[in-house]
Amino acid sequence: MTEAMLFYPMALVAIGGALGMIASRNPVHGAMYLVLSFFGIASVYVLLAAELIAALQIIVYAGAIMVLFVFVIMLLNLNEDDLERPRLTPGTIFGGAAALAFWMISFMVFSDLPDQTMPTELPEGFGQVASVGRLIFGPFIVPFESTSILLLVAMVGAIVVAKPRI
Amino acid sequence: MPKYSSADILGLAPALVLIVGALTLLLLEVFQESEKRGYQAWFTAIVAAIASLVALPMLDGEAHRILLTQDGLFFAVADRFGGAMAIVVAAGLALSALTAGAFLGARKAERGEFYALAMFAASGMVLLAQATDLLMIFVALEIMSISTYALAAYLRRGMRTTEAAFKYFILGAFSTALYIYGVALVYGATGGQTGLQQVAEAASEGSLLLMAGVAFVAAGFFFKVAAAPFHMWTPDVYEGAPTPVTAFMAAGVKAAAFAALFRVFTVAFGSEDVALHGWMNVVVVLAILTMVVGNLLAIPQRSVKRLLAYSSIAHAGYLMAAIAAAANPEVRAAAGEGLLYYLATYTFAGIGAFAVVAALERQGAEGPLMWDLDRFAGLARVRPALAMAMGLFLLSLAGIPPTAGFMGKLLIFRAAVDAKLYGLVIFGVLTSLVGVYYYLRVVVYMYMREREPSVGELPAPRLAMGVALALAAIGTLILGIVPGFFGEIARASTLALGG
Amino acid sequence: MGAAFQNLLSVVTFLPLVAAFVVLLAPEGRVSRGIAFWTSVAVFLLSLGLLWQFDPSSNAQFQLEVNVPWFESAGIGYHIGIDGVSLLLILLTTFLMPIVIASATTTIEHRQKEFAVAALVLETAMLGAFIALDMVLFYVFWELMLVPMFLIIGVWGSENRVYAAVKFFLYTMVGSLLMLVAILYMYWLTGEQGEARSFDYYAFLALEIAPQVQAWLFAGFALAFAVKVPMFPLHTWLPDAHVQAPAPGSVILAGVLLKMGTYGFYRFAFPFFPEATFEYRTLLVALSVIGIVYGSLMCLAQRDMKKLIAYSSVAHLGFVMLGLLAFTTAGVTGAVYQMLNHGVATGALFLLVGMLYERRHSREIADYGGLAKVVPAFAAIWLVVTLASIGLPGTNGFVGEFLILSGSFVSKIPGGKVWAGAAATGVILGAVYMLWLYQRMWQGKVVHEENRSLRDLTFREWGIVGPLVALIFVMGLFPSPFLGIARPSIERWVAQLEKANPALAGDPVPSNPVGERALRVEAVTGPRGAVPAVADPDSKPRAIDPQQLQQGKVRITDVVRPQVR
Amino acid sequence: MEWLSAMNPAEGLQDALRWIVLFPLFGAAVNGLLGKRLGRANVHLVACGAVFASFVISAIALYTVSFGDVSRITDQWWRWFSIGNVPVEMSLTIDRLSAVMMCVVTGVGFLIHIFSTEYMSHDEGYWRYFAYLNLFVAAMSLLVLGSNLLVMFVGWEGVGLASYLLIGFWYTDDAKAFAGRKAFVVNRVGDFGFLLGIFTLVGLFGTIEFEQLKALSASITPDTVLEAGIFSGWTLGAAITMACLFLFLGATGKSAQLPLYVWLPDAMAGPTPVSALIHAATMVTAGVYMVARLSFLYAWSPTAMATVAVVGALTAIFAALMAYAQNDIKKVLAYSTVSQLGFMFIGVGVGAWWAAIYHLVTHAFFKACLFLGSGSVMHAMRDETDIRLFGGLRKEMWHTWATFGISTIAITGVLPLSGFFSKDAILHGAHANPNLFFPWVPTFTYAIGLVAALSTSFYMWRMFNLTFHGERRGMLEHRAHEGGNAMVGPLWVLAGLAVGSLVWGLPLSGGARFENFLKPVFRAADENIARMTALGAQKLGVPVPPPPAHDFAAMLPGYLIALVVALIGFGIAWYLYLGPGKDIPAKIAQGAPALYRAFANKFYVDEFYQAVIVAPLSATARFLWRVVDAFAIDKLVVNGSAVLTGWIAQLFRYFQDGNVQRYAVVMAVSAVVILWIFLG
Amino acid sequence: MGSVPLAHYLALGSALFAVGFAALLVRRNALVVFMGVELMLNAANMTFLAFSRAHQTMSGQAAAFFVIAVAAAEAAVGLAIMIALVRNRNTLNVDEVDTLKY
Repeated sequence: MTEAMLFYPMALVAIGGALGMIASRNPVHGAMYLVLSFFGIASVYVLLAAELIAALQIIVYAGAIMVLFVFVIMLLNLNEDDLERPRLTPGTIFGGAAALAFWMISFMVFSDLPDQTMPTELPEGFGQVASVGRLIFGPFIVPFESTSILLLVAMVGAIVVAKPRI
Repeated sequence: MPKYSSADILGLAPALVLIVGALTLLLLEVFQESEKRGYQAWFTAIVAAIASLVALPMLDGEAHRILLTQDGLFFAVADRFGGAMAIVVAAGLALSALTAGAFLGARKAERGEFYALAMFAASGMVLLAQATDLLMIFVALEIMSISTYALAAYLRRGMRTTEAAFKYFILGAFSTALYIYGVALVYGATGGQTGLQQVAEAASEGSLLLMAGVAFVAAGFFFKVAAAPFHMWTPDVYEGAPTPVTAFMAAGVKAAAFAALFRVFTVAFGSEDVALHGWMNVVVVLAILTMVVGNLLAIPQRSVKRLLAYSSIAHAGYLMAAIAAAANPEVRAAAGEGLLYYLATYTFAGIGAFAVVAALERQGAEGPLMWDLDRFAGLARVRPALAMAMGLFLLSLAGIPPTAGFMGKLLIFRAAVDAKLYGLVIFGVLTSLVGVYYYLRVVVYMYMREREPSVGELPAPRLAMGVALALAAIGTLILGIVPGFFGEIARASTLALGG
Repeated sequence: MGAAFQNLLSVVTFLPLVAAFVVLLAPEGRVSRGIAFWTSVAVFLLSLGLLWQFDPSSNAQFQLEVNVPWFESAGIGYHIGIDGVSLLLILLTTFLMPIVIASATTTIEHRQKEFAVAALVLETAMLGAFIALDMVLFYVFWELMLVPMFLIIGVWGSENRVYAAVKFFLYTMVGSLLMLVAILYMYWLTGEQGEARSFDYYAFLALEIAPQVQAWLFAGFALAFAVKVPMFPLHTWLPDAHVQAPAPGSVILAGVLLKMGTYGFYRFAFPFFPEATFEYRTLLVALSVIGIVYGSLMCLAQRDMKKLIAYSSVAHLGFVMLGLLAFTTAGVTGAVYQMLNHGVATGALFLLVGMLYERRHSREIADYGGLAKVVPAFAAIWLVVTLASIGLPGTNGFVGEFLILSGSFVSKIPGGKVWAGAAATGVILGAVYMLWLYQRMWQGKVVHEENRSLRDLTFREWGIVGPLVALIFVMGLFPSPFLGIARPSIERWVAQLEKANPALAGDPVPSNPVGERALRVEAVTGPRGAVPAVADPDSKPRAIDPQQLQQGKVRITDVVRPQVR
Repeated sequence: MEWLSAMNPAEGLQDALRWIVLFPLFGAAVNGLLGKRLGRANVHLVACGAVFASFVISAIALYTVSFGDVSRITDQWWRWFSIGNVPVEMSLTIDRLSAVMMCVVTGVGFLIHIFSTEYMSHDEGYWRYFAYLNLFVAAMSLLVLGSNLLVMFVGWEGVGLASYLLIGFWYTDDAKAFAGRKAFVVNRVGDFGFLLGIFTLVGLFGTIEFEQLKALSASITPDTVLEAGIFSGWTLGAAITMACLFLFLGATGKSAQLPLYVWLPDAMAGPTPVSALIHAATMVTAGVYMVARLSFLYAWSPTAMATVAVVGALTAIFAALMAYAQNDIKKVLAYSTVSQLGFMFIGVGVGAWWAAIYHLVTHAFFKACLFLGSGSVMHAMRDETDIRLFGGLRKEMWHTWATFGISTIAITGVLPLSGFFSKDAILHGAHANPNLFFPWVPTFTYAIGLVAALSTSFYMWRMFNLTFHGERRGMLEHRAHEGGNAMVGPLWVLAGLAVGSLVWGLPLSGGARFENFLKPVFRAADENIARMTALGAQKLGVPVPPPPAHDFAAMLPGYLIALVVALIGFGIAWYLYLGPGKDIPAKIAQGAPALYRAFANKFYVDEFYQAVIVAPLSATARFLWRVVDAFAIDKLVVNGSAVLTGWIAQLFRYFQDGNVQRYAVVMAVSAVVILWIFLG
Repeated sequence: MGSVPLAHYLALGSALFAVGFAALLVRRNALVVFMGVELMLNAANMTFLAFSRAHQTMSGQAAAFFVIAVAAAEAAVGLAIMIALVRNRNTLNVDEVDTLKY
């Protein structure tokens, strides 16, 4: 009951934000729409019993990444001339068609699933920080530690690339 | 909770060695004065050598599942396949690093970060080859990719470099998204599994959901290995990136991606239903397409670098043939042997060829003229050894005996014939004939044309480059003339993969 | 030394390669030339040692075999061995190489060191192809040949050399690659039919292949070899390659490389796929005969002498193919002999062309004329070689052509008489174009002033062509020592094919029952006046036993040579 | 002669036979390699000495086989090679037939060598000349002595080579070089037939040895249908006919018969002694010799025999007609040679083997003499050959006139010189030998033979008269003079032989001497003919015709007719060229210009060949090269595929337009397509 | 009513993926293109979490965690590359970044 009542509006927010991102000519507006979409998505995550991920979604995505985006947009200081005008080219047509086709196909796939009902009962602490943490620092230790390398690489890479001179 | 043991550390040793090497360089860089960076390339090569040394124990013995949990979860494995790939990757790293040492040295652009990123990338590649979980593969793939994005953009003053990095990045991110979405679908289809073996157990029959997942995972991999039609970034990126990076990308990235692709497709998606009646036909078609496109489009190129880029696409096509053959469980071992052998040969010959391009690259000019065929004209007179080495690499790439490339092709075509993919093989040999044409064109320029003064001076020869070329040449010859040695390793490693 | 002696075959094969490395490191000029030349001489002498080790009367299919694993897990072995035919071709190769390298001293004008390297590598590749009994090993050598030849044409050739070199490379590679596919398929079959998968010659030979499959595999092999031969209509690389190659390159190309194709048919294609061979023999015979006539007609239209000789090679190799396809002892013997002949005669022609080119820098026939007056010795040698090329009796060419034509005339090829008859017109046309060439170049008046001051053959040039000219006569008059080497192998080969299809292969019986009887008598008593049951029919007949004469075992002659003088 | 028989000549000669070949061969080698340095006298010594040595051995051999215990001597030299299991021996054999041939070859050859020493005294290439000449003798010896078809073929081609070299001796003249080449090529056409003939015999009998073939031929039944081998389904007779016809094609080449005679007139480009030796006396008779050698086979094939006879007859008349209007002294002799060779083929074609060989021998003498005589004239007249410029040379060159005259009498068949007997023996054979299978052949050949004989008489006398009689018509200021002893000597010897050889042909009771002499050689052939005739008679249901009589009485009518014919020819020639009808030839030429031109231009046969064979051949060659080879195969298919690949590459290249989003679209669409495929 | 079927969650995920897809393919601004990628990653996360809950396995949540980490890393390097690009080209229009071609 509550799940449905929350899900559909939030889904709408997520989709709407995403579409808004596509539709807005100004990238800053786009970024804002995207943040909106992320909030919607995070809410759905909560519905999916993934509180930690929902929190991370807000913190990392809406908080860090999008700020970074906006920061970059501001840094680059684009003016009105740089705003693109929507055009119809073979590329856009094919691209849009591909996206649409994909979505259609996905319907086919998902409707084919044998078990459509979500379990109502979930294990204790499912999606909670503690249990996810135990998982990540336990069995997932190898990929997790690799992620640390990944982040280090990203840092070094970003510095190398963004430094003004070599 | 997994139990730790020293074997787990030893199993990850090659990657760890590379990471430690990278960190060491980063630390040293802080205290570095600009003129004294010549050692960095050698250091990297030595680290690579150590990494391959510590990978040696993996070559004989049982596969060790790293940090195996009670649930049977494990994310990486120390097996022969991983060990062999680690050695190939380390060889690629060492050769590219030495090439880069000469290349960057000549451009006064040596920085520790470069080699550190290269080593990080290599560690990603090693992990990729050892990874046994779709998520672990995802992470390793990203370590490798993000390092190479940065490496591609390394000489950012050049317009082309940033463009190349940009293209690589955008499309790479796109392919990552495809891949991870595919993993998510597989996860769903298997009732919440991402480990390769668990996936295999849960999904011996191809449900729609699973096949959709496979499709996206495959698309992600096809991008990384530059299989047509996911190849279009390759020529641009390879041309724009600094040449040593290109070499590293062409050999290392591709090798690691193919290793992971092979492991995923044979272990996780290797059941008859999913493989033989599932992805095989698509891979066959893509292999043919890749061979055709790569070889065909290399023909009109005048820039040798771009030519080699297209040729690397073509080689991806041959490797795809091995993947296609691996769909058949009976020939999986042979296909893996061919794949591994081919990767090794391409590592030497491909990097060698790009290294020669790097050695000849015209400084101070922008545009395709930097690597124009005219730069190669009369090379045999001016630098006979360089020309001979290039000739050797090209012959190997063309698959002409007694170079390594021939043995690689032989093994791959053998596997394809075993799998009864005759059309694929015939396409393979015919397109490799086309390949011979453009490789020969370079030889023609080197040996049969006179040098025009207008193409500019050649850069001075450098020791690191010489060593890199010599090593690559020796590797190319040894793999061609004494194939048994590495062939046995390749065979044993893929047999153990559970074909 | 002992080991070297035991592995003489390998030593002969790889010595040039070793020398190539040495030459690579040696300084340009006299030293590197000297190393190359003396190595090739040494290789020739060593290959004479092979002659000594080889036992023609042995029943083994191959001799001096070495079979050690090379790439064991893939079933590839270093398996080598020779039979009489390959021995002859090896000798031809090692004999031609010193000549080629010596001639390069003047005909090759730059980068002589590199030329020597290429030539030596090429020698190893060619020898290797003749000894290989493992399909991958063979393929390795087969393809390896392309590279040095490509360089020789492309680096030292004439104006259009790059085109010719690339064409040569690609053209000959098309077929080879398809052959590789066929080899791989057969390799797979060895796994299906045997215990272990193997690329070994014997394993391939033992395969039982369904006829439809054979057709495909045979096509793969035949294409590779037919391009190399070259058979009509796959010949168009040859004129370009020959014309553009430097003289020594043309000599190798004509002398040895073209034989690779026919050798391939002999060694691999026919024995592997007997059914397919018989199925498509008529086609191949037709192409050979067309090649003969067509090649000859091409010669009539040429203005460039090298092109003319190149097309004449098409015709000559057509003869060789026809002889092989006869599947009679005579035909195959002739084919093998014609391979040698063509190597010697056409090789000599190309050498002479090279010497002329060196003097005059033109290949146009029209630029010459009346030279016999100026350079008589040159003209005389040219004439001798011309005569060998058109198969005048007494020269080697005759023996080969005669054996081929007679062998195919009496063979079991459907319509063999007609094909042989059509092929025999090549004998006429050969005379037409070769003598016309001779007339246009050497006879008549000297029309170009610059030709009046040409130099006749120098001492060194005599040394280069002399051995070839001598060989022309020796091989023409005393073919038995040469044929004796190959004869048992050829007989085995023919018998093998005859077993596969007795109706289409094997030596003929005379049509006339009377003749058959006569032949049977011959077989028992040997020919007129010879001792019964001569092991080697090519050996000189020995004196007669008077007792047998009395018993009437020996046939009619009015006077026979008495045993004791 | 005691010592000869004491040393057992047969045994001693076995190894000596090879020296008949080797002496001249060494002579050729020495002169060819060292001649330039040897000096003239030494070259002459070597060349003449070598031939003389051969002659001596040949003479001893002739004596041995004629009067000794053995009829045949064989020299097994070495085994050359084997055709499969058919061995090819390099072995020489001499019997009466080949002994006679050898003596003619070496004897006449020796005389011509002697003649040449003077004739060629002004030529700087004399050493080359003698080397070639010796080479010729060696090759001819091999041809004659060969004990099997292949050794014969070696000589056969060898003489062709020598002929080629000698015709083109003055090679700086393109026409002469061309003539040499033409001779070689036309001969090769014949050799092609010869080869196929050999192959046929190999396939049929499995042997190429004459003696074995002869032995086998005794037991032949021509209408046996063969079951095995390449001729299965054929009758044996048909196969033999095929072999014989192929071999005869070879003979038409070498012996200048229709349709391959065309090279011989052109061959006159060589030095005149060469024409005497090669193109008159010896080489051109090789075909006749070959047919005679294989007479036992031809005997089994009435078709082949008839073909030989008819071709011989047609050639005889055709060549004679062409000789009518020739003004070149050597050309007249050349056509005359062709014509006489035709006679010889009539002889072998009708089974008058000995007559053909006899005519061959006598012809060798008088024709050599005629040629040498013409050489002598040319030598005296600054190498001029046009008889219209001569006239009245009798006064200046008596020896030449006399010997030329004797030989002309001989060739025209006037009693009692040798030519009369030999020619008449052939004509007698032609009409007297019965032919069951082709009944018209005897009449036909006889009639044609008579006309040809008449023509011979006419044109020979025409030439003789124009050259030696009447008044000088050209080169008035030039004073001819007789050559030296080296030239005159051989002329007289040959003239003497032309006269003397009549003794062998005298129609004695029991047949002519020569006939009896050769009987052992042709016994097998005669027996085979008898068998064949018997078979034919059985089949046709007619009685076996009796063998023709050839004693003097039987031959007398023929003699008379022949004599009359010869005299008519002489009469016409006298009337038209010396007598009152001097202006009639010119009138004929004016009155019927087309006819005259046809005669003068040799009936346009050369032009015909040029238009029908040579020109189309070279046009075809050019077409094939330009259109098929260079364009269709090479440009269209070979390079075309490469170019096409290049075009496609260029086309596809532009899809790679550098726009990253385009790439992404391609990737995305592909991904979706793959997804679609995966989902089935 | 009440509980939402799994397919709807998945459809939401695929919808987000499709929109991200479209953004990537249609928009010219490099940053918006990149945002499309981010959206696609989120779609993957949505799918992971949906399945995670459906199958009651938490490894899907771990996966989502890694995806977020990767997204962050990509964003760092990606944005750095764009900065470098703008420095060089002074544009973020992907259409104008096409000097490397053919």
